[in-house]
Parts: sequence; structure tokens; C-alpha cells
Amino acid sequence: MRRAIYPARVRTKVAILATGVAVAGVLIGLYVTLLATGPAPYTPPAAQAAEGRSVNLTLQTVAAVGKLAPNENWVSYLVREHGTWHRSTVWTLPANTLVHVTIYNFDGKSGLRNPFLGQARGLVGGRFAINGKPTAVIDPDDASHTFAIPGLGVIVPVMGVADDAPHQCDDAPCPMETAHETITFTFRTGKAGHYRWQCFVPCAAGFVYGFGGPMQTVGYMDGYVDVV
Amino acid sequence: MTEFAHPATDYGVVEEEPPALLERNLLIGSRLWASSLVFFFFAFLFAYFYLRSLNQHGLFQPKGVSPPQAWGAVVAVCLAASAVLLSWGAVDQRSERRGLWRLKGVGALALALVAVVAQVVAWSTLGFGPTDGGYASVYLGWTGLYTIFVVGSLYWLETCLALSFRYRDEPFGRAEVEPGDASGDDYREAPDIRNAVHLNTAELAALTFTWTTMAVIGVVTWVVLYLA
Amino acid sequence: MWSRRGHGWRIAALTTIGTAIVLPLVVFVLGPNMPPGKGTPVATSQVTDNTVLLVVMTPFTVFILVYLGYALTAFRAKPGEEGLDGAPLRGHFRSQVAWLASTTAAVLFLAIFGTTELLADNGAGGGAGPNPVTKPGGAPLPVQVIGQQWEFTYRYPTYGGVETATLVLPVGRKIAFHVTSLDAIHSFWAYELGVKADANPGVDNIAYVETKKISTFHVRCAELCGLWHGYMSDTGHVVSDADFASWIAARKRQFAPVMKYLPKYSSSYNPDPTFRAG
Amino acid sequence: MRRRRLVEFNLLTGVVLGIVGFYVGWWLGHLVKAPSLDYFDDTGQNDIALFVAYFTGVVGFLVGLGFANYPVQRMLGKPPSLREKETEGIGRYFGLCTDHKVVGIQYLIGIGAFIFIGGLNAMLIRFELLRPTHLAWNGNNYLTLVGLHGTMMMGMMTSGILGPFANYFVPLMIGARRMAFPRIEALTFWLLMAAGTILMTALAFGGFPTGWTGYAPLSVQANMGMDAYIAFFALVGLSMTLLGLNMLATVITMRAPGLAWGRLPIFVWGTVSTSVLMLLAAPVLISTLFMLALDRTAQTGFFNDQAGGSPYLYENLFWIFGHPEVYILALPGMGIVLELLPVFSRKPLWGYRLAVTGLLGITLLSFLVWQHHLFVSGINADLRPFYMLSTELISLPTGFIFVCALGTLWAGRIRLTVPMLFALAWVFNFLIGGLSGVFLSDVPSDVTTHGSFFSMAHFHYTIMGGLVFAFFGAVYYWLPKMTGFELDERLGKLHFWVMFLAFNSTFGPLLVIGFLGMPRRVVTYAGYLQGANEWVSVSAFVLGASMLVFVANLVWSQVFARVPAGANPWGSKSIEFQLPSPVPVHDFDRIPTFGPDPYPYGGIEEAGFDGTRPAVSPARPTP
Repeated sequence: MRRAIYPARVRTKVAILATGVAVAGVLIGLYVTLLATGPAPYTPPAAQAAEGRSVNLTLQTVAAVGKLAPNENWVSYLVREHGTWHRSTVWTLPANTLVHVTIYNFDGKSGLRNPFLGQARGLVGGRFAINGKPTAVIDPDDASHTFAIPGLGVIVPVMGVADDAPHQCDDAPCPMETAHETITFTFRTGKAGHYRWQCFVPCAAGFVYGFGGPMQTVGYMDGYVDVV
Repeated sequence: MTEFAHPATDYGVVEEEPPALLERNLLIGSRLWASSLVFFFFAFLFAYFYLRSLNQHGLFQPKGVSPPQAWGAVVAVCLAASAVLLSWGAVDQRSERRGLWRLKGVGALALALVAVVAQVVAWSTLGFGPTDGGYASVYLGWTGLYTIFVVGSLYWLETCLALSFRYRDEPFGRAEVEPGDASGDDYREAPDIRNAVHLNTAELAALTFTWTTMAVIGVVTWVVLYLA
Repeated sequence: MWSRRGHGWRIAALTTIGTAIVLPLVVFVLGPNMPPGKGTPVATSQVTDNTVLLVVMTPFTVFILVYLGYALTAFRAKPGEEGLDGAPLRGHFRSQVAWLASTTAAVLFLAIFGTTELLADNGAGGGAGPNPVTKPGGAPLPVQVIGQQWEFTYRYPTYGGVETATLVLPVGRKIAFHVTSLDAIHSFWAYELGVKADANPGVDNIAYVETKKISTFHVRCAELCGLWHGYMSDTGHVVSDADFASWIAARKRQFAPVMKYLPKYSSSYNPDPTFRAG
Repeated sequence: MRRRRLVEFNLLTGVVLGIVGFYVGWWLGHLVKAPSLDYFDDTGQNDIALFVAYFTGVVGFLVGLGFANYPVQRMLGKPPSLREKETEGIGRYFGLCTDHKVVGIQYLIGIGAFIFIGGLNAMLIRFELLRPTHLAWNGNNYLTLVGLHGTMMMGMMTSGILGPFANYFVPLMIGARRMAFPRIEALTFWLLMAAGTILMTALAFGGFPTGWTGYAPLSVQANMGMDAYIAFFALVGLSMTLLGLNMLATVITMRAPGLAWGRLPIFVWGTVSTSVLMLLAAPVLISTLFMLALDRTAQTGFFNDQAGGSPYLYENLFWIFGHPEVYILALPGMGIVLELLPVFSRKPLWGYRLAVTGLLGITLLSFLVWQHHLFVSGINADLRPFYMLSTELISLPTGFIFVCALGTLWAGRIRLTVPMLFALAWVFNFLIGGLSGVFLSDVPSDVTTHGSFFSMAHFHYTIMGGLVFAFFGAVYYWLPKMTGFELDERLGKLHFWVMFLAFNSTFGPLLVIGFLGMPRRVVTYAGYLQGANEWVSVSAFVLGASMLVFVANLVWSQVFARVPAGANPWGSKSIEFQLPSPVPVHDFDRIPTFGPDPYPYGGIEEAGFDGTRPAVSPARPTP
């Protein structure tokens, strides 16, 4: 009835309605995109070694991530891809494969809350190397970070740089000339799955118990390991 | 039943509200608000006794954390005196001695301001900081929120005084003001507030109750934080 | 039109028949399958508890559903009655008293029953705080559960305070879980054991259980504790005494290097940083 | 018509000033310097600045809406006499309006929008749970979604019925033309809108990981998004306190002649009991959040175990508020259902006094049960029998509500209209909600069910199955009265059946999944639960789709079809249905007087209000 009397008004209503639905659709689309956004996954290159197929994962940890991330003051892991360092904590690794990990740590000592986590577990050979020296456990007060994939039973403490060491790194990514510790180890990825990895050292400066901010944000001290 | 496309009003037939309504609303409202106030500070009372009974790691009140007794007493006494003065002033207003009420009202305002200033001084001369245990936390939180509420109540007292001063020459029961939406309703005249003096009396009765409650809470604060 | 008394009798009859049908199903079919299974005496008594709750609820539930169904069939407005009202009934003293009496009886029974179960089972597997009201006899094996962001680790104070990343328990032993946390609030939930106890920093929250058979159980964190809360899960094992002895010996060897760094066993820990890390 | 100004006090000005205020506060907050605040440099996040920014932003928003005019005039001693705003047309919905009917409709739309966002978040959560491992959302974002869903729903639905329907209809039902404090009434609404917006800004500050409970110390560690949670809940708490105060004052002082307490419609009783809880419980929340904010900014140690505080303190204080809060969500639903059943059973409310006793009994008991949320936490374990008893005692007054609902159906002439269907669904859903609650109240059983999907499904049965179903019952019942246009009955029935079936198909299995050992708020779960979780997710999507049916109904019937509803489409004898639809601006020409019976169905001639003084003058002029 009204349509006959007020066709123009109905057209207006339809137009307003369509605009509203379109705007809502766009907003919801943006919202969902925002939520799904995370660090881009990184696939380390395959390598050939004596024991068969393996991959090399090269990481560095920096005290402040600087221009590489939105939160410049936060501590973070970086990966090396084609010789350049960038920030990604989502890694894709092949299943049942050896992973050779090299971590260059440029960050100072923070100390573990639970000293138990200062002993390495789940590694091939049971030990890791600090600057080439095989080690099973470090003093919990010397720990700077840990590299841990609890789902795979892997945990490795990362030795911190002494406070009085010369040439402390200022800006990320840190050049190799600055003071650092090199941690190397090998672990075997198990069956395919989606795992998390994290740091267990309360290294988030300024947060209560050192466990906020970068320690609770994927992309800094937390990430995913996709074993495929 | 008749249908109306556009709700409209024939103000000729609209009945007025009973004149005593505003006064009743204010009185009931102030009593309800007072009960709310009690629960605001119940949370802090609970926190105080709960943390004191737990005394985690003996850190509730470490040695050397003691409140500034002198300033605390000044705050409590000023608040109590202010409440007494205001109640006395409300009696004057009801007995048509509006000049006396204004005098006492200004006195109550001044005393409360002294209390606020004393509290600020107490904060700035504290021998302890927010990190010094459970007592320090409760002390700062409780006095902080309480001072915010005192300042808010002072605003109300100030509006009462301002109204009284503006209409100081109007004889009791006359002082006609423009009819409007005092009760928040645009659509009818509000006979209860046409008279500024009447409004003043009603608000004062309500404020006295709230202010007394605030003072009682203030004294309880003093007893718990300083004497207990 | 049926008489109102007739309605009452029919609802009563349907409720009785319904209860008579449902109750055996609840007791014999549903009840034994209630969680968390019969892994331990505590879990078994939780199953019993759940069954008793179901039994008490059944008559009320059947009554309400029968009543709803009946009312919607019998008391629907028939065609032609649209303009008519129902009977102006404003209450019925005796049925109100009957309802009040039956619900009160049920509630008091449940409260008394729950309290007895709680005390008889030494906290029924729930965290009972640092000083439980009732304790099991004998000397339960203490196992400390340490929650941290985001992993549970376990300490065995009677085995030199060795700390492990997995939970293994000997069979046929009373266990006292001492649950604590190093940071946020976690909750130690060993589902098949029927144990749940919050892990609070600075608190020794004790839960008792007795292992009954060799089995595997799931451990999950049941209190939102931050980013990886959803990943904070674990599998535990109840093993024979011999297996337990060899397992704990192996752990002592494996974790010998870190032992010297572990703090002395304590009911709770106070690690740095206590405020904001700097 | 008054002169238009260049700058009006309305929503647009409010938003502009709100944004300006936010940035001014952000700048001011960064000026705060103290030696104890050095950690800002490390964290790169200045919580003080954000709190100040939220505060100034809200102040700017309220000033722009026109809320400052009155207080400033009063400071200058001017009596309240200035007319500040437009009184006609659509514009009054976009600003400070003190007409309780406008506020009711504002609430309906505003809260509806935020609840839509909350529901969307629920859909996204269920999408993630289609797979037992990580599927779609970044880890932090998943937890933020959980928190945003819970917090938004808990915050907004507290006023979900009191906001729209009590503001609109309580004054009508008690024969008043307004609320006791109409400016406060408007303020409660706009505070909620500011709060909802602030909560969504959490996304810009890294989200928050704590769910709606905000347990410390996790909430002290959390990113700046936590500040949005704190600001949101504090504003909601303030809004709740003021709403409760206003409602109580209105019902106490403004009842029309003849309307004794024993003659109030039961919905008003539901409102009164809810308001008592709001007035007394919400302040505890605000104080608790104040402590939390101090812990996050000034580094006090209220909830820091290693600094002389205790996380237990937060848990206790939060649930001292939190348990009354869940009854704030349940009681209005009970009021609505008991209000609807008489109308569509064509009978008086059965056991009126018992129902009132039930509502007041729940109100009282809800303050005495809070530690049942903490049965396994180790807090005061020796008090558990007491809390078990007091919790189970709540089923007595709740049982009163049930028996009154059932008794009202007895020998009625039931009409299965859409509102009636929703009211009956409430009885069914709340029955399951109540029964599942018994498991949680019993300590041995709670050991398994606490913190699991069982408890989550339980409170969705009581809040969504209870409150939201009652809410929709109220919408279908009262919206024709509020707008003057009918809602489509066929679409309404479609909405009801899809929603009812999908709801039970979603949360029924969740009870089982919880029993099988799945904790709340997790992103991964055991593989054998995948089938059940997929079923639940699909049901949840259907449940979400049923809301779109409702929106379609709303748009179609209110915007396009626009079939006039008539004054009394349901043949209700409540007073608001004796007024024209929509209700005239001034409500009544004359204040009505009331007779003894609020539900005069079944052959008694006297109306709910005294017919000798009709509320609407028979000789009203037609414009």
C-alpha cells in the first residue's frame, strides 16, 4: 500500500539499508582480517648432512627489536633468511627431520624463575653447545632466554651476554661484531602437528614477573611451529 | 482506543506532578547513594582485613611503614566537623535563617577543603611508597578513592551554596524561577522547583545525609588505617 | 471439559510413570557413565555423587516437563475461545507448601550429602588449601605441582626433591598434591584422577587422591593463565611400584646436573623478580 | 522551534570532543613523571596515559552530548531552568534526552549493536574451535576474542532488560511520567555507549588475555588492552549503580495513588530486586578495578603475592560483585517471564506473593554465595560446606519462580504467540540451567565441572537461555507498543524455533563436552572431542543466523511493512496497553489511580488501574 503512495521513500529506505549492510560487511571483513593477521610463516631452507635430510634454523635474540616491530622496546627473536634478519616466529618445519638450530644471543642475563628449566631436554645427543662447548645445564641466573617447544619436549636455555662485555649491541638486527653468545643444538621434529614455542625466562622488562608484553605476544618471544 | 500518528500533547489537560515529589526523590536518592557509598568502601575494608590476616611473606606492613598520624587526625576531625556544621546549617535553612546556613555552609566547605589539602600533604610526606606492602597499597587506594568522593560531594555542596547566594534576597517561599525541565522533563512545568528556596531546602536535606555518611566513612577510614 | 481434579491426577500419574521409567535409566545407564570415570576412589565417589544429584533431580525434572507438556496440550485456547480468559486462580496454599517442602527437603539432603562426601573423601580431590580439614591416614606421597607460564613441572620431595617435566605416580598409594604457582593463577586438573586444585603464587594448595590402577590420565590447566593456556596440557601415568622406582631413579640421573641449582624444597617459592622485571 | 546553533550538543559533537579529549588526555598522561614509573621505558606502554586518555575522552564525549551544561549552570547557582535541546523529531534519539521512552529505545538500539559485536565474537570463537589445534586467529587475538565476547556480553546484558524495557515501561506501570532522575537516566545510557567503544579499543592496544573475570596477577601483567577492560567495566559499573539508584528511587517515590507495593506488576518487582543488586554490588566492582588500575600503574601490591598482597583478594572481591552480577542478569528475565505468562494464559499471576518472595530471596542470598566460584582455589576450604549450603538454598527461591510460572499455566487459555513461546522456552532453558548449576554447587561434583565447558554451558543456559530468551519475549511483546508497528508473526516464529533448537543443540552438547574434560577458554582440545565440537560450532552458526532472522524481521516490519499495531494487540490488561501505540510523549494526561489487582484476568471487571480516572482523557484532541 505504502509502496504505491511513497515509492521514492521506499527507494530511499532500500538505499539506506543497502548502504548500512555494505558498511557493516566491510567493517566485519576488516575486523576478521585484523584478527587473522599474524607474523608471516618462515620456512628454513633444507640442508644435506651426513645423517640425512635436515634443515638449518638460524635465529638471533635481541634486547630491543627496534624498527623491525611495532613495539620497539620489546625483546624478540629474529630469523635469518637469505642473509638478512627479520622478525618471524611462525616456522614451518618438515616432520621427522633433524633441525640444526643456531641462536646468536645479543641479550643480557635475566635469570629463570624455575631453575629446573636451565637444563636442556629433548635434544639429539642430550647436550647443546655454547660457543662450541657442549653443555647440559647453565646457571639459572645466567639464562637470557630459552628456546622451548613443550609439545616436542624440547627446551634449551640460552646463555646471556655478560653485562660488562665490550661492544654491546645497540640496534637490532645486531651485527656479529657486537658481543654475543652462540648456542647450537639439534633436535628431531616428531610427527606432524601444530605446536607452540615460547621463552621461559622472565625477559619482558618492565612487566610484572617479567611475563607480560613480548612474553605474551606471538611474534616476539612466542610463536608457532608447524610440523608438516 | 484512539490512534495518534504523532504523539502530541494538549498541555491544558496534563496534570501537574505533586509538588513534594522533588524533595522526596532527593531524599530517597541520597539514602540510596549513601548505601552505595558504603559498598564502595566495603571493598577496601575487606581488602585491609583480608591482606592483614594473610600477611603474605610478612610483607603486609613491614617495619617503617606507618601512616602520618598528625595529618590523618586533621583529615578525620575536619570531615567530622564539616558534617556537623552542615547538619546544623540545614536546620537553619529549614527555620528560615538562610544567612546563618550560608555561613555554616561556607564553613563546612572550607573545613572539607582543609581535609583534602591535608590528605594531599599527607601523601606527599609519606615515609613509604606504593610498593611497600599490602598496607601501603590499601592506604593509598582507600584514601585515594575516598578523596575523589569527597571532592565530588564538595561539588554538590558548592551548588547548594551558589544557589543560596544567588537567591539570597528572595523572601522564603517566593523566589520564582523560570519553569523548565528541572526534573528533566521538557513537557510539563515543574511546580516543585519554581521556588529556588524550596529547592535549596530539599537539596540541603539530601546533601546532609550523604555528607554525614561520607564523614562517618572518613572516620572509619581513620580508625582502620591509623588506629587499628 | 475435564475436571481440574482430573488434570491433577493425570499429571501426577504421568509424573510417577515417567519417573519410574527414567529413574532406573539414570541409576543404571547414565550414572555409571558419569564423569570423571572410576580411575581412583575419589573419582568413583564423584561419579556416585553425580549419580545421586541426578537421582534427586529426576522427579522434579520429570514433573516440570510433564506439567509443561500437559499444560500446553490441555490448556491451549481452543478455536473460538480467543476472547475468553482462564479461571482467575491466584494461588493454592497446599500445593505451594508441598512444593516448598519437597524442594527444601531435596536441598537440605543435597547439602548434607555433599558435605559428608566432601569430608569423607578428604576434600573429594579438590584443592583444600594449605591446611585441609580432613587428612587421609598413613603418610601420603607428597608430589608438588608447580604451575608456571606455561608448563606444569613436578617435584618429589621424598625423592631428594627431584623435579621433572612429566607426572608419574605409583599405583595403590595415597598421594598428596601440593599445588603452587610461580606467577599467575593456574589450575591443576588431572581429569581421570578426579583432582582439580588451583595453583596460586605463594599458596600451598593440597589435594588428596589415592591411585587405584595402572593407567594414563590427562592433565590440563583449568584456569585462564595467559597466551598459551590452551596448550598447557600434559599426560600423566600411574605405574607399578617397580616401574615407578626405576623411573624416578632415571629422572634423578637425568636431572642430576640441574639439581644443584634447584631451590630447597618449599611449600611455595618466591623467585625474582617480585615486581616488574627490569 | 528554537533557533539552531552552529554547534549543537549531540552525538556528533560528543564523538568529536570524545576523540579530542582522548588525545589531550594521552598527551597529559605522558607528562606524568615519577621515579617509580621508569618501567614505562622498558614496556613501551604508558598505562597512566591511557587511563587519563580514557577519562578525558569520556568527559569530552559527555560534554559534547550536553551533559556538562546542567552541572555548570548549577555551579553558578542558577536553578535548573534552561531548555537545552530539541524536543521533537528524530534528533532527540542522538543526544541527551530525558524522556524515558526515548532512553528506552536508545538503549534497545545501542545495546543491540554492541551485543551484535559480542555475538560475532562468539561465532569467531566457535570457528577457531572447529579444529583441535590452532586454526584461524593469532594466539593473542583468540584470547582477546574470548575476553571481548565475555566482557561485552556481561557488561551490556546487565542493562539488557532494565535499560530498554524498565526505563520505558516501569514509569508507565507505576503511573509516573518519568524517572526520578531523568538526567541520570540518560547518563547511564551514554556511559554504556562510551564503555562499549572503549572496550573495542582494546584491539588497538594488544588485546587482553584474561576473559571477563580479569583475574590478577595475569591482569596486572597484561598488555595495555587490559586498561580498556578496566575502563569498560568501571564505566559499566557506574552506569549500573546509577541505573539501580534511579530505578529504586522511581519505584519508591513515584508510584501513582493506589499502587501499594503489593499491587506492583511482577516485572516491576523484578526490576526492583535487580536494582538493589546493581546499587550494592557494582560499587564493589568499581573499587576492585580501582585497585587493579593502581596495581597496573602506581605499582601498588594489592594482588601481588610477593609484595604483601594476594591474588585471592581479587578473586574474593570480584566474586562479591560477580555473583550478584549473575543474578542481575537472571532476575529481570524472571520478571519478564512472569509478566508475559499471565497475559497469554489469560490468567492472573499464580502465587504473586510467592513470586515476590522468590525474587527478594534470590536478591538476599546472592550476596552470600560468592566463594562457590572458588571451591578448588584453596581459599577458606573449611567454609566450603557453608557456601555449598547457601548456594543450594538459592534453588528454593528459584523454585518459587518456577512454581509460579507453572501455576499460571494451570487451567489457562494458553495462546502460543511469539512472546509466549519465548517465555515458555525460558522455563525449559532455565530448568536445564538450574539443574546443571546443582552440579557446580556440589563440591565433589564441582571438582570436575569447575572451570570446564560444563560451567560455561551452565551459565549460557541461564544467561542466554534465560535472559536472552526473556529479552526477545519482551521485544516481541513490547516493541509494537514502543514503535507503534507490529512485528511479523511468521518471521517471529521462524526466529523462535531456529533459535530455540540451535541454542539447545549448541549448549546441550557443551555440557557433555565439559563433563568429558574440556576446560574453558582453550584453543586446543583433545582430538576425540573434535566431532562434538564441530557439531557445536555448526549449531552456533545456526544460532547466529537466527539472530539475522530477527534483524530481518525488525527491518522488514518496522521500516518497510509498518503495519500499525493498535493500542492493545495482545489483549493485555497491563496499564501500558491502555495507552495509544506508540505511547504519547507525556505518557498520561492524568496520573491514573490503581485498583487492587495487577492481573485482572478471568472475569473480574475492574481494570488494573482504576477505571474512574482514565489515564488518557477521552476528549483528547487529534492533531
